[in-house]
Amino acid sequence: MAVKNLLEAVRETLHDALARDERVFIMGEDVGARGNVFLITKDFLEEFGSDRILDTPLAEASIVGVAIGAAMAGLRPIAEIQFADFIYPAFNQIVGEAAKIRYRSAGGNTCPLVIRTPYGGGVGGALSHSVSIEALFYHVPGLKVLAPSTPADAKGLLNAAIEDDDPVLFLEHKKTYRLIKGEVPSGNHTVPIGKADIARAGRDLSVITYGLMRHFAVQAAEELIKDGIDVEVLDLRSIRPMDRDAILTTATKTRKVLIVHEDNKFGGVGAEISAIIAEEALFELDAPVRRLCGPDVPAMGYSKVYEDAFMPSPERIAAAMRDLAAF
Amino acid sequence: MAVKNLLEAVRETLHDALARDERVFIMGEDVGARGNVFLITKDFLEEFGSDRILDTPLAEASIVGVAIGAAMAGLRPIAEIQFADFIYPAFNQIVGEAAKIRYRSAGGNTCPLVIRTPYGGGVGGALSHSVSIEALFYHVPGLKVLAPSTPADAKGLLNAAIEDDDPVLFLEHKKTYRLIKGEVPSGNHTVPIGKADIARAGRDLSVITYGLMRHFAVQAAEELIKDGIDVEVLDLRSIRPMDRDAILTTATKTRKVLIVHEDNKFGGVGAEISAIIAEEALFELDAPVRRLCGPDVPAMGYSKVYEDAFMPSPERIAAAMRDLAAF
Amino acid sequence: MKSEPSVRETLPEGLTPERLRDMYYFMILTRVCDDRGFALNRQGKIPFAATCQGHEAIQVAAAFALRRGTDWIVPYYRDTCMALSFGVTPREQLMCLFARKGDIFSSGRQFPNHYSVPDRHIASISSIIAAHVTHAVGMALAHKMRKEESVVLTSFGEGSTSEGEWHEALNFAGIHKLPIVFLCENNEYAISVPQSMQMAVKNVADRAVAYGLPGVICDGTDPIASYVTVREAVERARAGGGATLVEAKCYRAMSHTTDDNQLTYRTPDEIEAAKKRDPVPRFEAWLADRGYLDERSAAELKARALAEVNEATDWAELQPLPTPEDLYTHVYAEGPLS
Amino acid sequence: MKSEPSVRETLPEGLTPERLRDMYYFMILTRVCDDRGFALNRQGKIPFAATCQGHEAIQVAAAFALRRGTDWIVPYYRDTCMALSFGVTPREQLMCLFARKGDIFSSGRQFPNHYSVPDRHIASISSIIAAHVTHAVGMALAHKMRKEESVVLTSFGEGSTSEGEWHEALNFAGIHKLPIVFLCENNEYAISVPQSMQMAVKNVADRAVAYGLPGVICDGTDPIASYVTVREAVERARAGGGATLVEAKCYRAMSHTTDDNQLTYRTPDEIEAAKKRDPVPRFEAWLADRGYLDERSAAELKARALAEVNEATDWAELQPLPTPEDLYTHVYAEGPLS
Ligand SMILES: Cc1ncc(C[n+]2csc(CCOP(=O)(O)OP(=O)(O)O)c2C)c(N)n1
Ligand SMILES: Cc1ncc(C[n+]2csc(CCOP(=O)(O)OP(=O)(O)O)c2C)c(N)n1
Ligand SMILES: [Mg+2]
Ligand SMILES: [Mg+2]
Repeated sequence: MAVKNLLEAVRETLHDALARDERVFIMGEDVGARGNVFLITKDFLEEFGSDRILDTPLAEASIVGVAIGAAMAGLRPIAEIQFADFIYPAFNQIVGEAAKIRYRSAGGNTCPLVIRTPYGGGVGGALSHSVSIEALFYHVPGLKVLAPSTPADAKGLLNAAIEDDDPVLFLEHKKTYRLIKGEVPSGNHTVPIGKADIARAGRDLSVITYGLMRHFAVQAAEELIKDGIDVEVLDLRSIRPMDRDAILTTATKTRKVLIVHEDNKFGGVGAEISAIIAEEALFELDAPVRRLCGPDVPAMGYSKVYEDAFMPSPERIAAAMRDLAAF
Repeated sequence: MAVKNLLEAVRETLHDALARDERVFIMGEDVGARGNVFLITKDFLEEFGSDRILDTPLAEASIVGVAIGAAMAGLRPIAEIQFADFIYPAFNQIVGEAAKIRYRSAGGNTCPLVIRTPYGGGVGGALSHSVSIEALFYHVPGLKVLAPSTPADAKGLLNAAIEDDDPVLFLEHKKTYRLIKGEVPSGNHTVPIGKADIARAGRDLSVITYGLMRHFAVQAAEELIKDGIDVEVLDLRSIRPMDRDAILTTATKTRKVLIVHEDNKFGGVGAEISAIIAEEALFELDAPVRRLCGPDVPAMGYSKVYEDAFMPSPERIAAAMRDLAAF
Repeated sequence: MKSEPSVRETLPEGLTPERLRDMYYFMILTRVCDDRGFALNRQGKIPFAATCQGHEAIQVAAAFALRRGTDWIVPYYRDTCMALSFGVTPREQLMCLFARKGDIFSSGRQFPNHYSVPDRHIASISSIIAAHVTHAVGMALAHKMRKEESVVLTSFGEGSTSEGEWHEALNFAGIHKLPIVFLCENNEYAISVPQSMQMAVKNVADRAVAYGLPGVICDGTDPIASYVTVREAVERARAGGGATLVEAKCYRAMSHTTDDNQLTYRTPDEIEAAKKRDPVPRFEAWLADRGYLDERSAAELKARALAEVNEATDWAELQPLPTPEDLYTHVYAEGPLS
Repeated sequence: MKSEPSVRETLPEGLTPERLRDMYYFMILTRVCDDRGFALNRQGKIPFAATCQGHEAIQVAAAFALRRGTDWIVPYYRDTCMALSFGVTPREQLMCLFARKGDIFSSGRQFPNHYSVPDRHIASISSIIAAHVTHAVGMALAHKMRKEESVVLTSFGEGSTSEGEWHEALNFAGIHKLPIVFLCENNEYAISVPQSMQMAVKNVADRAVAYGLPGVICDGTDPIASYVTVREAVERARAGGGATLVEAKCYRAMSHTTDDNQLTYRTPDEIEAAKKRDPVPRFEAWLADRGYLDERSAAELKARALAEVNEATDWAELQPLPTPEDLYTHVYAEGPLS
């Protein structure tokens, strides 16, 4: 298998989907001649033409709204929001419309739509190019929310999203684009939506996480094993639907759970993970369910000082692990 | 003290604020001649004039956006979103803008803004006039989210919101407007933001809830006391900031917690409440932290059958209480 | 009815005496359905109904100007007459009023008049104003990509044009010269808000230039003028000429819905005056004057409409309600998840 | 520089030879700051910078057309020259480039050029395109309610006019005849997307009619023409005549930001050709031709600008960074909560 970074994996997957399925097309800001601001769609315009690689006006609500209409008409649009921070103007179309089309029409209409967007910090994106948005969408029935962390999962889940008959929000952590490399199965590799992945098996405590933090957690775990502390790392991969079984299995296995995410703590995805455990496995635990998350401030700022102070680091994760292990 | 229903309490509070503070004005759809679709601003136009009772165009993003600008310029706008379902187009202005103005300008600019909106089901509002939106906003640092359940709290918290120097989302449960009556202190009564209220003191188990469900929970508790089961009901009133102390106090007091809300369960406000307990009071509990919530479907439908099937009822709450008490 | 000798004249392309009578029939059928909704609400049999009285002419004209089976409509909640004229049956209309399980639009989930009949080319909408307009644009984009002949017609009120999404939809359609007709049914009010507080322009059609589109105005209470105007826009779209913004001037003859009380914001005089613009009796007189319709057949058609709606009402009322289990259907293709 | 005999002519109201030289000074000061940003980025001293090269004329003109201390600006991220001409100092500009704790706009939280200086009547914006336009409208509404003389000027690019919020802002201002000027700096591109893929109209000003507003166009690379156009709009607003949409035609002379590469979407020829439209040397020549500026004083001003920016750069670089604790300030009036 070829080794690729996450950006290349996404690019290859989009390319093959366009080549494979004529119902698939891409629309978004600067996806054409510019080839997307991260160069994910570089050269697509030449290969697939302006009908299928659509440079849209600067208007997110219509990027999603027009894609919804095309999906209702039988196409498989892949809409891009240039940065997750700019998905807010499309919130009505995603939450009020896409998520409810199948339900409100009792199955008469469907909305097989993929919305891709880069999210997260650590790349100097400042206050308005660093946000995590999963907690603003994972509560919404009718939507699926994916956050792959490895190139192989990015490919497998993106293929699954494109084949899915319902709207999928596909979150790509900016920091993983070039930082994270890995083997990527060739061909139409898919990963089932809703299944978590054990990034590292361990006995002493469980970290439940997703996205960039999966890698920081594994890194921290490799530190702790030197002291004989054996950490299991569960990567959710899919945030909605969420793999309850995998969560309960690891929680009851190690009896100690640390939830890690970059997004703000209060009302974040970690809250639901913790609540599932508190509801189903409370008496299997030897320690409180802890959460290590971004602080409850509006955003990480432009200065690297703010970014470093905001984002959980391998060091901070390792410290939290030691703490919990010692409980 | 005069007995009023919740709608009258909101109306009186808005009226007195307009009369008291010339910086206060109201803007929204049909708030003028129509006096709001629930008649909350009835006759305000005549009394305060079209400068301060502003019938806006049908455009929620600008209702909030223009109000933000007026707030930045020193006024105290009270923006109305006619139904919570229609706040989605204003999501960018609320989450991307209002919540971050103080932070992004390091205190240079502020946004003392109140956004009022009727939410919730039980009034035949069908798929697009019944939604609960608290979980879509309570995760956002920089915002405050209030959900009063009694006429007195509606007045006290609305006054606090108007005096607050930061943006406040003020949620009024439609079903409580005429159903819920109670004594309302006269004058400029305020209730501190961030303090929960013990709606009913009890020994055997705690229900943590807010909004309409506070009343259903108390009703259910009065049933259970007949069988000697003594339930404590905690009404959060303020969802962000959330009263952690009150949550932990009741949890450790009764050692059994049932969380009740109308909003969908997965990723709802109940998740954070449960996570706070699992993090801080896990070993004080004699039972799992349970959640009784709306099911994870996109909405309650128009047919009363759907509404009844969706909304937690006093009966269902009582059953869940008995269940937990027997654990 | 006037007793002048009947005048024959050449009819606009696409219209025949037969079709004129059909248009008239759908207008009165709609009127009976509309009154029935409000009556059932007063009887406490249904909690809510909306009206299209005053809009019938433009709506039937729009439906007749389209090619059934080829073109699509993405109507809004006020388009009862457009829907009935485009294939929705009185039984289906009454089923949504009664919110029965068998309601084909939403199985009793949405408010009445939120149509969805894909096999008859009617797309689903929500109650969120203007949100469907970008969807209509996306459907037109799909038709263009697939080189299909289909034209999409989407409708909305004048208040809806204030929404940002409306702007984005027209801008997108203008750039890509999409086969779509934007139909604004301007009834002068958005619930209680008059047009003068909604926009600083006299005509919604004046907004078309901002998108490089033709903007045309018609008397939305005149079915013939409306038909000619919409048909021209439809055929321009089909011929590759791109989108048109059509503004049909009409009037909402009743309160916004059964939940509203128009007397809080408009005078009895204004309401009285508007009655003169009622499209139904005016079209009946027009047809009679020209000998397309005699009193007897008019009476027959009215009787038939009433009978149809009565039958549909009795039938629909007896249909089963949804069950609590139905709450969980159609969440995802795989069913409910999580 | 051409050596024709100098021509004197009457200057537009509000302009004096003194102020012309000031305008010129702010243009070159901006140019030095702009180049400095890109240079510091290349040196790896700052991660990001945006440019306003090609926009200096309209920006300085807009600032000079306003009444300092009375009027407000709500500029966008490309308005370095407007900001410097409206009271922002080179030190403040460099502090935001270096993201220092003492950056008065955001204490190093926002990208550069996200100005916020309330006491100098400059309001805060985010990076979310067009979101600030409704805020500017709300500020103008507040000024009107309080019967103040203040006019608000807000600016944005041509791409920003595609956003729904932009539409809602202009619609609101049109209805209420608010004292505001909407300034579109049309540089033909939104990052890589040319105007032709952004809208179906030739001029953004053509969109004004949709809101009942006058729409005017000026050569945004000519400071005098720009000044006259903006000033007329400002004074109309102040006199109660309501809003104006001003379109200033200009060109973005460099890549969108230091993160962009314009060669992926425009040809070297196009970029070369655009250099001829550079406002700075053209204004210098115009001033010289008319005897407002001789070579010596031009050289002096350039030296002064360079010295100012050098001083500001050295000073700002030495200022302290934010501390990790600063992450928690200004969340709420009461501090961080929950
Ligand atoms: C986004 C949104 N905001 C508000 C409403 C509430 N509402 C329903 S209909 C209506 C007025 C619509 O007026 P117009 O567009 O002119 O259509 P008309 O009803 O007059 O035919 C309003 C404000 C809504 N349904 N959706
Ligand atoms: C809502 C939103 N969408 C996308 C972006 C990313 N973005 C930043 S600048 C820009 C182009 C803006 O073009 P224009 O409005 O013409 O202004 P210009 O940069 O050309 O001066 C885009 C797409 C953003 N900042 N905000
Ligand atoms: Mg209307
Ligand atoms: Mg531009």
